[in-house]
Amino acid sequence: MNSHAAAIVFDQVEKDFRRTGKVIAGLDLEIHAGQFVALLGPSGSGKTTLLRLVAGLEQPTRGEVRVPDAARRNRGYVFQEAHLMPWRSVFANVALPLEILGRPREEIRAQVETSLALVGLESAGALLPHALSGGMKMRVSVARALVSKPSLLLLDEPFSALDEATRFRLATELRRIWLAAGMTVVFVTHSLAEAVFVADRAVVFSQRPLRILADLPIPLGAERPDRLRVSPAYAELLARVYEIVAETGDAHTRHAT
Amino acid sequence: MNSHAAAIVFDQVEKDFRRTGKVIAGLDLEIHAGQFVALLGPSGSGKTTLLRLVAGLEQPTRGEVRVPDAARRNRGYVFQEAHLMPWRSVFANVALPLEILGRPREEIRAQVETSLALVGLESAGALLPHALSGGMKMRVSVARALVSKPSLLLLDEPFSALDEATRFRLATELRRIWLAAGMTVVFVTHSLAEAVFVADRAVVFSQRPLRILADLPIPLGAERPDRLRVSPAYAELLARVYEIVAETGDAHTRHAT
Amino acid sequence: HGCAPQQSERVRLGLNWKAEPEFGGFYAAQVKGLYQAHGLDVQIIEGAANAPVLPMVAAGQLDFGIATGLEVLAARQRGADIVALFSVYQKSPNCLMVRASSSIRSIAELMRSGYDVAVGPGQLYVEYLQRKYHPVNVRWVPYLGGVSGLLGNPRLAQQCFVGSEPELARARGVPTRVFVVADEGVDNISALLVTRGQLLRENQELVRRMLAAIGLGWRDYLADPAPTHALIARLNPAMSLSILDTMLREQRPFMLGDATGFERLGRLEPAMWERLQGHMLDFGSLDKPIDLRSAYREYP
Amino acid sequence: MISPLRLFAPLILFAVVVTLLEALSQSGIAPRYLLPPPSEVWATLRGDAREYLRAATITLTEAGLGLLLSFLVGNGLAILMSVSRWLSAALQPYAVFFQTVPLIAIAPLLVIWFGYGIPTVVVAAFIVSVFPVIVNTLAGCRAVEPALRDLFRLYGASRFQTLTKLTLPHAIPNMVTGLRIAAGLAMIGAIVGEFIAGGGLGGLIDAARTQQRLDKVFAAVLLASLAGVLMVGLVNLSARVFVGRWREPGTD
Amino acid sequence: MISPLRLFAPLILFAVVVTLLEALSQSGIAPRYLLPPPSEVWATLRGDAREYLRAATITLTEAGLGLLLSFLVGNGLAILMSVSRWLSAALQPYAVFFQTVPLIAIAPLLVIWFGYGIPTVVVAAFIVSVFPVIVNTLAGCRAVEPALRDLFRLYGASRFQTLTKLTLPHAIPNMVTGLRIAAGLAMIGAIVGEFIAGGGLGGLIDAARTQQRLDKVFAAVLLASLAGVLMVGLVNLSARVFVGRWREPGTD
Ligand SMILES: Nc1ncnc2c1ncn2[C@@H]1O[C@H](COP(=O)(O)OP(=O)(O)OP(=O)(O)O)[C@@H](O)[C@H]1O
Ligand SMILES: Nc1ncnc2c1ncn2[C@@H]1O[C@H](COP(=O)(O)OP(=O)(O)OP(=O)(O)O)[C@@H](O)[C@H]1O
Ligand SMILES: [Mg+2]
Ligand SMILES: [Mg+2]
Repeated sequence: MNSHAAAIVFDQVEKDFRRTGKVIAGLDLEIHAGQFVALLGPSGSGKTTLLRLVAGLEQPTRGEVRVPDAARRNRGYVFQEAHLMPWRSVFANVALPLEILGRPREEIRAQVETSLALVGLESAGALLPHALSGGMKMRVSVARALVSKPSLLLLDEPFSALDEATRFRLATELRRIWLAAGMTVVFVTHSLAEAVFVADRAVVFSQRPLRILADLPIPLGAERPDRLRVSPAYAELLARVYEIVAETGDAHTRHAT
Repeated sequence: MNSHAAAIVFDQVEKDFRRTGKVIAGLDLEIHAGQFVALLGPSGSGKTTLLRLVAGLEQPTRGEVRVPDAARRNRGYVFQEAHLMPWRSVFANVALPLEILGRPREEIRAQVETSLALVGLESAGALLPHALSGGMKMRVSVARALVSKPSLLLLDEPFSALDEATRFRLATELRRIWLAAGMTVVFVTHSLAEAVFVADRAVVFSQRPLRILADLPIPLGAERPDRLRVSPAYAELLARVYEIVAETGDAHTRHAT
Repeated sequence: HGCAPQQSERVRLGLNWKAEPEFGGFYAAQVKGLYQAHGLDVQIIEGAANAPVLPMVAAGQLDFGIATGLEVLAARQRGADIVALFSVYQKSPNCLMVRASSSIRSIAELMRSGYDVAVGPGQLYVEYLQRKYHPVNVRWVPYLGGVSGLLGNPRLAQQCFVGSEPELARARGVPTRVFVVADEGVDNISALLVTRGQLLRENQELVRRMLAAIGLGWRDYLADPAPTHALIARLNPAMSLSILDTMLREQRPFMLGDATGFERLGRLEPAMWERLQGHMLDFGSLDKPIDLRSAYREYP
Repeated sequence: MISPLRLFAPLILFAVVVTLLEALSQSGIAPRYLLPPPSEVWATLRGDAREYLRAATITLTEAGLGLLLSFLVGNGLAILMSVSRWLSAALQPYAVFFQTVPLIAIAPLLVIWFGYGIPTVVVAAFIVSVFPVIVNTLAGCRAVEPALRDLFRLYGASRFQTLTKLTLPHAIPNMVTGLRIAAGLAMIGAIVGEFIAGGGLGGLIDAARTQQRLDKVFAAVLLASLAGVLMVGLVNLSARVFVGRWREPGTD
Repeated sequence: MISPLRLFAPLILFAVVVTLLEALSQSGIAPRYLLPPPSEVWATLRGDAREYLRAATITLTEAGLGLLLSFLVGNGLAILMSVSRWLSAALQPYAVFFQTVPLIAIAPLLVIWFGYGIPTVVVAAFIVSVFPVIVNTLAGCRAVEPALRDLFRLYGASRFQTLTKLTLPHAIPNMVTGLRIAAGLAMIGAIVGEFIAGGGLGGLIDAARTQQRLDKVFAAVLLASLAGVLMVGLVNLSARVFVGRWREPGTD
């Protein structure tokens, strides 16, 4: 991999936690600007920690995480749990990033409405979070991350609380937005099928301490129409990815048990 | 459906919420003692509400939910979010149900250890919840629900925060425990594949207000060995279920958008 | 200063307690228009239990105030320029009292009685009696106001003011025996009109007029208290007219001394100050002697 | 649903307590010079109703102003302390000093600075009531969910934005708890202030106490407590209006 | 990391304040009869060190016992109130009454019931400090996450189990906040109690006050505040030991 000016770079990154010890050991990883990367790995391997390192919410114990300024300026983050503000309505929760950026009222209203419609919650704007179902909360959280049209979008299992239909629809939307806006997307998911369908590159991690097991390009083209999911190309690639993961992941599956 | 002495029965159940209106409308449903039922439905359709009605955490606005005494006595519930007690260690969190039931110390230690090993967290017992990853929290929550060997087990998307390997392994374990102990299991999931693999019956719900779209028996036998997942019988059944859901769910997909 | 008398000068007089016969003359001068006649517009400010009158006078927030001799000397030693001008009492009406049914006949007996003696903070005579009698089984306890201590406990003596607390107790069905502390040879100066030295130096004329009005006020009050008592009862609803009359009747000899007329009214003399300073030096309330002559101005 | 309970439960208890006190008093078990029978207190209160009401109004006003000061200054300080560790460490002991200094001991200073009358009393009410506001608001500000803090960091929110959009809204329930305590304390502070500066219910209590008019003392104390209950009630009401909305998730 | 800051920040501020006061006093801007210069207070304190220390020990003990009582009774009441809505509605106004009643007004009652000396002072400290404990613990008990309540209902936990395993552990941070406030109040309650029952720093203040010995008053006040800071510090320390573990998730 040749270095790229506007890339997110992990340079020999290690991360230790006081109580639980080493989570990431000597990680080298480069994510190019405008890339759509899916991260996969067993539960507890360190995916969330990695995203937090990119976001600057966590500092590496050793090594360095370089994030280009452009990406640093406007970020969106979907936490693994929804983390809504209980005293704000759905609308106001989604509006928060724009409020912080000091956008005018009218613009906020328009953007929030667009964003809520995107996740299928256009009629839930007035509700308080405690009246939402689990999946609805996560969708609000996704809407909040998209509303500011970020140049770097970090998603931590954003769709895992959703039914397959909704999940599929949202993944398609996400890809469409990415195509239009050209931001960098780092997407943690547990679904290989989803990763292959939506991303251009899938990085598969090992159990703790996190290492890269496989780093696969996904050459399925820029446009990913719905029917791609029933196409032979997709099925073939998915089968190959499964295979690779099964091979390399042998050790990890044993670990996870 | 003929009434059964030891069945959980929904009799013309309606549920309205003050702010969000009708969630369940005239639902009739019967779950036999010892059955393993999977519930499927779009996000926000009322699956969690239904589980809470069974658990007695919510009262129906109209109609009646009858739960046999046997099932009422010892219940396990995996909430959609982990809901651990932040001041208790992983071990102590899992021990809670047994403490409440007043079991002796030695028994508690043994059961908790078994339960933690089951979800692959045997070495995390001393950690506090804030040091866990999202998936680890959910696994603790599953361990907590299993530890008291409940006769009625309610699971609300217990595995959605987990990677596919762990998810598959835990589903297999769950089926094994069910076979051995013979409790009633009600299992909300978003994965049709998982539902078909693990349950004896799959109930597919519509978008709000919740109605039954399909109620399918899954005649794949009591034992579900790993290789079932690659068997033609399984693939065929899954395909049929997909078809039914797609057909009946046409309306709901439109709704969910 | 030679300002015309028709322009009344505003003056603030701060009491150290609510309206009572103790301040009768000051109110009488108001009732009878004597202040006005002397070109003064006097505002009398009732005090509270913890009102800090002396610092207020020293700091110029009050022009005149009421304080005890002990307070005046202590304040002067702390550098507050306070000067006493007029003494309401010629003999301190501070007393100790026990129930009439008690066998105690004197302070000397009380000091050997095993009673609790309830006395407020800073009473000069506590130390004096300690030294005089060396009581071994008497416990000095805080005085909580009123007479509830005495009513509740037959083996309790408490501080009192002539004509005040004994009447309260009697009204509650418990007659008392009263011992005047001054008769033991220790005497605070109980109610002094004070001002700050600066005012005295810079506005002699004002002080003169004030004292003139007050002198007349007290004479008037002692001759005909009824109109003043009506005012006091209105200001201090805890008081009734009959209680006020009784209090004045009992306190009159303490105000006028042994004299038959008004000749000793308000009098301030070196002897009483020297005695007081002697006690205070003895008991550690004063570190060293102070210049007594600047602590008061002789009256009349 | 709550309203009648809120009203009747204390009233029933009130009736019980009053009856008990009356019986104790009339039977002579509790001597009248220590505990006047409620009937007598009531008679006194009715007899001088206008005077008591006027005094109570003054005291209530002073306590209310003191509470307002505590609200403003206390929350202001708490916010500063929540933002800066240095300030927090430096100020905390002085806040305790403020809390522990007996008003009586600094009475001369108060009266010199603020004069006789209302200002001194307001300051007294403030001094006594500000500490709970500081401590509770500070605790609330510090208990913000770390994930939400992360969210604000992520969007590069300014300190001021984090404060107004996250910390303060989150601290509101704690603030209410602090104010609830401060309301009662402001009342007692006002009364003690009146022991120093005169006037109001404190002045009435002061005068009546030494005259052994316990009926008057208790009439005033009763009014003071009612005023205190009123103030706490107002705090609760504002809490219901501003906070109840999202802090009572069990209501639906 | 925190320790030196905790120590030095207030000390630096202390030095600033003392220097300022001294300058004010020596320059004559603040007259000595209003605000004794710190040097004089210090001289007084050193001169009578043993007496002051003895008095402070007594007051601290009384305040400590009062605080302990508040801890026990206040938490007990709060727990009862958190369990029963009726009790809560009925008791709340009386808790406010307790808070607003001036100690001086019920001083004779206290002395009759508890005698002169330590018990009365302890009770005074208790009366003044119990309300914040009740209010804060109650708020903590009521703020339990509904999902965790559901969990306990689900397993058929008894009221007692829910209390000891859920409500109380959850309320601990609020309890600490309440105790922090109560610690300062207990100190002031003890001093006012000593105005009533004699002894300790309150007795010293009371006596020195009438003699205009403000140096003595401030020496005693200073010690009282130090004792207050000490008590609050102890509360904080226990908090760190018992609560810090899970309420400071930002530390890792
Ligand atoms: N704040 C923390 N303190 C200590 N240990 C932590 C902390 N956060 C995470 N860990 C540990 O780091 C490891 C990786 O956690 P992380 O949340 O990154 O996993 P993950 O890959 O996101 O897992 P999942 O898929 O379950 O969300 C876990 O073993 C966890 O116990
Ligand atoms: N406490 C509540 N108050 C008001 N409305 C509620 C409440 N709980 C749930 N709802 C509403 O009821 C509907 C169903 O919620 P429920 O949580 O049962 O959905 P679900 O099927 O579990 O969805 P998901 O798959 O997203 O978890 C939602 O539209 C939600 O807004
Ligand atoms: Mg994670
Ligand atoms: Mg749900």
